Amino acid sequence: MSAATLYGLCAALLAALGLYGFVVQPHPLRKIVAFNVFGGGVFVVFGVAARRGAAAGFAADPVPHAMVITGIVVAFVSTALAVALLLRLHAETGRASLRLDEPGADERGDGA
Amino acid sequence: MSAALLVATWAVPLAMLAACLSPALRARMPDWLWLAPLPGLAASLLARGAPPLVLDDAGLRLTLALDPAGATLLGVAALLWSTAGLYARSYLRDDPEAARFAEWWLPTLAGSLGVFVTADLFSFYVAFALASLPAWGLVVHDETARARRAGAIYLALAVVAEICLILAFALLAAETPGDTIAVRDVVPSLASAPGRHFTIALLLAGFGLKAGLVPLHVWLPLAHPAAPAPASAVLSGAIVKAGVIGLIRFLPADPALAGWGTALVAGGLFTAFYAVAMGVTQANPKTVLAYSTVSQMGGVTAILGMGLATGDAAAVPAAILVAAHHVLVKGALFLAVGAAAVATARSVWIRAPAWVLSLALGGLPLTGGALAKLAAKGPMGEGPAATLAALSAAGTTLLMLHFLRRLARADSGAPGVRAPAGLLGPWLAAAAAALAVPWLLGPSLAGVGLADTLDRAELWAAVWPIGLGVAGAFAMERVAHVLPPVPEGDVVVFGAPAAAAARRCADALARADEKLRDWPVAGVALLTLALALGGAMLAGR
Amino acid sequence: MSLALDAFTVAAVAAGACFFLAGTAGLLRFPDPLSRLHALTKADNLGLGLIVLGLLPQADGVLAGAKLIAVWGLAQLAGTAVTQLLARAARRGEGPA
Amino acid sequence: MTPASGGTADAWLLVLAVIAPAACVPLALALGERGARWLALALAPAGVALAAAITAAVWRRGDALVYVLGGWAPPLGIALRADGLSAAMLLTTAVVIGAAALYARADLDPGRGAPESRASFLFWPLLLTTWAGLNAVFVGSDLFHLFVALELLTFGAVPLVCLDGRPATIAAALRYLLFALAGSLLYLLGTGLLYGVYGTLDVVLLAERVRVEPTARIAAALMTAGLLAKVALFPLHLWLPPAHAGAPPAASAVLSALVVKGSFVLIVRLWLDALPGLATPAAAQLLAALGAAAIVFGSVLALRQARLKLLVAYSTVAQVGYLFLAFPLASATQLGSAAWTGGILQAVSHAVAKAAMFLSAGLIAKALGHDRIDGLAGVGRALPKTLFAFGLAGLSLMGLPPSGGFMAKWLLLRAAIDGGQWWWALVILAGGMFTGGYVFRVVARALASTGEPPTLRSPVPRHLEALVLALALLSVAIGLLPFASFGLLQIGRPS
Amino acid sequence: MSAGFVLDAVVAALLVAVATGAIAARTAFAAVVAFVAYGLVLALAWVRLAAVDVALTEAAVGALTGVLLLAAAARLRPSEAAAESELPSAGLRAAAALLCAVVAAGLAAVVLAAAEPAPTLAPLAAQQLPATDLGNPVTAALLAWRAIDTLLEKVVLLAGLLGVWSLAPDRLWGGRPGAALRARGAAPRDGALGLLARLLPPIGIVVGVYLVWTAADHPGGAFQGSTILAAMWVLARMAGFVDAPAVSDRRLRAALVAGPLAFFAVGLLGFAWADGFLAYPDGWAKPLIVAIEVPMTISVAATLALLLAGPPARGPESRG
Repeated sequence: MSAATLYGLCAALLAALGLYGFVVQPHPLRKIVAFNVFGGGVFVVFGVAARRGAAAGFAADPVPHAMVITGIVVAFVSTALAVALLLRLHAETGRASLRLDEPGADERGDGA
Repeated sequence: MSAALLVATWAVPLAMLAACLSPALRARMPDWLWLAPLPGLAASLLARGAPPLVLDDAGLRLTLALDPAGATLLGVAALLWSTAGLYARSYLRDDPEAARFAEWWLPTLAGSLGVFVTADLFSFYVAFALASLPAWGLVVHDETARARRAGAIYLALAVVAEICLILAFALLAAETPGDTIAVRDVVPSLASAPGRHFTIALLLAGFGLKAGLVPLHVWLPLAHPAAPAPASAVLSGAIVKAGVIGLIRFLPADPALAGWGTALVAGGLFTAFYAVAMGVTQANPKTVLAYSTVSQMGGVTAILGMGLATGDAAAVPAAILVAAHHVLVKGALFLAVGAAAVATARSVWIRAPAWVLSLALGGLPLTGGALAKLAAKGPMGEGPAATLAALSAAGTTLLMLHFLRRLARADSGAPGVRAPAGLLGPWLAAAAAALAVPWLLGPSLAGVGLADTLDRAELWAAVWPIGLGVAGAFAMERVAHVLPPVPEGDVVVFGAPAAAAARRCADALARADEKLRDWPVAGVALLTLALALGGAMLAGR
Repeated sequence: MSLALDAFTVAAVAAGACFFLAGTAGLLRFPDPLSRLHALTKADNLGLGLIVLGLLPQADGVLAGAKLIAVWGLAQLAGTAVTQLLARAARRGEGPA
Repeated sequence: MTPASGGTADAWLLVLAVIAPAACVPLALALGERGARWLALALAPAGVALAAAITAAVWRRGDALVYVLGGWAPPLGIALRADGLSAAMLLTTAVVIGAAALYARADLDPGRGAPESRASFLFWPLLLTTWAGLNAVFVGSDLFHLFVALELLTFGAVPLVCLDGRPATIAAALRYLLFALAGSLLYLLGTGLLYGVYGTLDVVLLAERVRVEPTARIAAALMTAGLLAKVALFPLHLWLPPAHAGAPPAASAVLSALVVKGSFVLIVRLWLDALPGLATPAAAQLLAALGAAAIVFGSVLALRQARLKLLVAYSTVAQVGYLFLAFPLASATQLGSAAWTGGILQAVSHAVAKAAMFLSAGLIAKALGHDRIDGLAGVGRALPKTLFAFGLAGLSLMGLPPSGGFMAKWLLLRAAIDGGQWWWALVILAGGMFTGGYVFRVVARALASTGEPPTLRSPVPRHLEALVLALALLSVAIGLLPFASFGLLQIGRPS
Repeated sequence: MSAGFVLDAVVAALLVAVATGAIAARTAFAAVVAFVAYGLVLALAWVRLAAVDVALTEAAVGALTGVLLLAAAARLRPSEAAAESELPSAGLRAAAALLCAVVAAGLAAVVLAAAEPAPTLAPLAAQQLPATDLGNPVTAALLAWRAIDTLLEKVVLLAGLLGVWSLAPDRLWGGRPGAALRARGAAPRDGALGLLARLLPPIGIVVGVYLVWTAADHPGGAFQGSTILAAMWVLARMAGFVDAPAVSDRRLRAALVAGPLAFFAVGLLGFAWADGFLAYPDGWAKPLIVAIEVPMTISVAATLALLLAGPPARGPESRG
């Protein structure tokens, strides 16, 4: 089994772990962490593709690397925005939950 | 010229509706309602048989045309709309919401006249929808609880009709080569189409709802009484004819469909008698009139059915004549009820014409009714259908006498109060038209005239049902008190449990939705969906 | 000569590894934050220090050696500061007790 | 044509379509509130003209426009590609965004000389971001580039949801963001798998190289599922109603009309352009079944809402369902093209109609100070034009002729009948009836006459009423386009 | 079984272990700590996958994400108990676990089914690299071949920042970000943190600039460099040496948009000067790319730092 395959299997596990936490963990912060774990797994999938594409004197196909770098940046921005939303929600309501409020329950009915 | 009239028939009312966006014009609009149908009237006189106006000839063939049948109904309908508009002008004089009434009146008018001049699926469908849906605003105008209920039921059934029709139209178009949707291109293919029975059933459901065939008649006895008098007049007189013209336009006279013809005859005659039976139990004169409309439409349907069954070309003109007569008579009588409500019903100006018109509906000699019945005799043939048709005339007489009795009771109770000229004038005009117009139409349309009705045999044939009806009326006097009271719209009572069941389903859906919008459930759903898609893809091919 | 250097490397790195092992064990087993930090710092300073020391002979060129020492220095700097912060936090009863 | 051959004439317009709004984001940030507003309002008409020019170019050419960025041909480089679908969506987007901008100018006006304030400044760069994201999605032709475009879209849309800062809307935005992110990652995962097998993500090259094999199908499934989460197709609609109902009206219009369509267009790209032949009938039926469920659930829930904006939001859940009925019909019938035309026409006409609905709902809510449906009595008299616009848009959603919605549903109906899949026909019609139900509920309530007209908390600018009415009329007018013009939507489709 | 493979196996196992920790940890804080470790191991994995550029990015961004999440975890600790009560039912958890297992199995199957030789763009990249005047193919991909992605990514960064800012209370708009990053407790200026914040930034700035400068030919890049610069600022901010600028500050906004605008400008220049948008005229690729990189470094560093600092929480004039 080649190293690439090994990391490929690893990526599969990471993605699944992340997905599981994303679905099951109730606290939004935990979901955000899970999202990043999931993301790591997804990026490794690209990394594996790149590694297997080693050729022409390059140890790996550079194009997926560029994609992953872009992806990591996007993931970071997502995390930052999500955390900011979560902190504001917590500051406003004292709770950090995605539990469904009855639509409009805590709204003053004024469709501003 | 004629093309312009065909367009103006429906465009002018819509333009007047658009004008309502300006508050100033909106306030004046009720006074001008009577002008809106005049282009239609002109079209019926000048554009009859003119070359059709076709857009996109190669493809869809959107068509405006006016065949003789359409022209006749268009003419009488426009006449009624105009008189009713004039009537509404003074009827709504001190109604704060008169302008709103006008805003619903105009689109309904556009649709009601539009169905007669549109000759392709799309524009006919648009016109039919216009004739149906905005009328809701007329029904609920008084904003009483009764009006709201009637309006809701009316709208629900109207939408069902729309759906039946659009599906039927889609089937028609699908079975026609090319993407033409002109009626005359798509209808002939119906007789031979594989799914024709389904299509025809949908068409009957759609048009039957509008024309009030039992058991689809529920909405008439609810909506017509609830609406203001002028609205009831056009609803019961003109708008139901959208169903009639639909049946005429979309059921090709083809031997393959003879079975459907027989079914129509049976359904029509049953409707005719059933409506009488229900009508005589009603107290409100407007409700009685509504049931009479149901009964009359049953008669018209039966005639059309005979035409379909026997392939007798005379059936359509006869049905048109009967329908045209009904447009004017029924419209006029609703106006009479409105006038009676504000004045004393004993006023001779209301009573005398009302008597004549009521009996005319039963075929009183020297009235247009006699002519219409005569025209219908040919197509109805000799068999049991003919007998039943004759008997239905007796039933009509019975029902109309009941109406006259109820009308006499419906009295403002203020003796000596005379109805304002603004109401009396239009009512008398409509009554006169109801008596005169059939004589003008008869010869050209169905080849029958005054002379034919005066033939002895015909006189007898016309008189005995009336006599029977009168006798029946006296008999009714005796037994009236034992008759069970029937709610307006009889079979509507079966709607209540259905509504409750629907509400329960909706609650269940809402609960399920709340579960599904919980995060973990949605997450699991997302994963499941991904895997299901994967499975579906891997399984395929 | 090189054999001696290699031997030195092996010995030093091994020793460093031991410190890391001990430090990790302490980090996991010690009861309170302060003693855990105590264990950690040992791993940090001595463990890393010994490993760097051991690797120096293997470094090709002075620059590489300098880099190695820089690594150790930076680790020292960060370690000290973070330890201080954690300790302060621990005293105020924050952080993961 | 292969993108490798340096691209086509007029294709530079595609670059502008993406770059113009994107470059205006930093500019707006630098210029501050007044400048940002000016920038957006100036760009709106330019954007419409640009989209029109692209449409004309595609129409003239009769085939897709292709622009190879930087002269680096795919697979190494990236190409932009615009077919009929792109053109139609670009045009719709420009129109709706323009309307939203005009609305927001009046709605978010802080008043003369007021210092820069949060919402009335940030709305503009965020709107531009959304616009850039949408255009990039519509003309993108590289699956990873499309991922970046999708994220751009998300980052524009999410803050718009909670622009008014109420806790409820912040919670809605968080739900939206997290669920959308999950979708993005699933999409990205599939992209990675595809690259691993075919060594390119360019849509055109992929279509040439893709083979019917498990990996490709698993990738397609993951990507589709991820995108469905962003379209909020039932049962993944948990985030949509609160998010779309809570945003400021101008934002709601953009979110409901356009943003969900972005991911839908991507699914179409995936199934038709990038991975042709992978979509099995079973999968198509599955999508359509979910669409049908969306129609039923969304409509019934809309019927039960107590607040106008939530009603409109649930109506989006339902209307999105129609988009997916096209999938099995397109594959099943010789009229497949008609089914696609119907589906895309539905996307376009729903966009315009829903924008009109949300904006009119916004006007009503602003005027009354609330949007409880029970409290709407008298609106018919106070705001006749606005209510009329709402009703007209409703007609289009119902699918009554001669509206665009009617044309769309008529085409789907025809396709369903021709394909012998009559059950979809029934769903389409039932949906129309439900839609009629909830539109009627609002209109009837608003027309009920209270003694005197309701006291308006704030007067409604006449030009806004006119704007909303114009949108509604447009949603009807789409249905009056000659049939031939729908051929545009077929340009660039692999036949 | 080579030593390299053993190392890979260890790294992979560690990855899964820390990931499990990050998902299953008892408290959010523990989860975040595990996640920080995850980031480090992941960087190692990238090195093993011959992706040094990615490794640098991962390490740098991982650090920033760690700071972000740790701060959040500390603030959100009170809300955790309530969240525990929302743990979905065992049935749901089992279903989720099962589904995730199937997903993992599917992905694993794909990995194992991968055909040899794997498709690759490496030869094409090698052939086209000279045309970019660059030595580092990843930089070439980021700034030449797939430059449009990088360009839009910068807009994403800005949009994200705007999104974070949009969460400020209305009355504080135009103000300074909050004290989220300030280390709590007695003024740390003179404490160990102060020491660190005095000694490290000079080194960090040198390293950051070096990463930008070297990116053309060696691993590194504007983003990695600016990440380190941002980290240095965060350090100084924690120690209280610097204050976050007010979001209404014109100079700040100029710094934020300089890079993206330069990028757009160079791209549009291609219309006039070369054959189309984002095309570099022959021989000018490198200078133009530098012309993008330098302002971009400043902009990205500022953006990242402010993303960490969070939305305005104090009026424009308040100090902290």
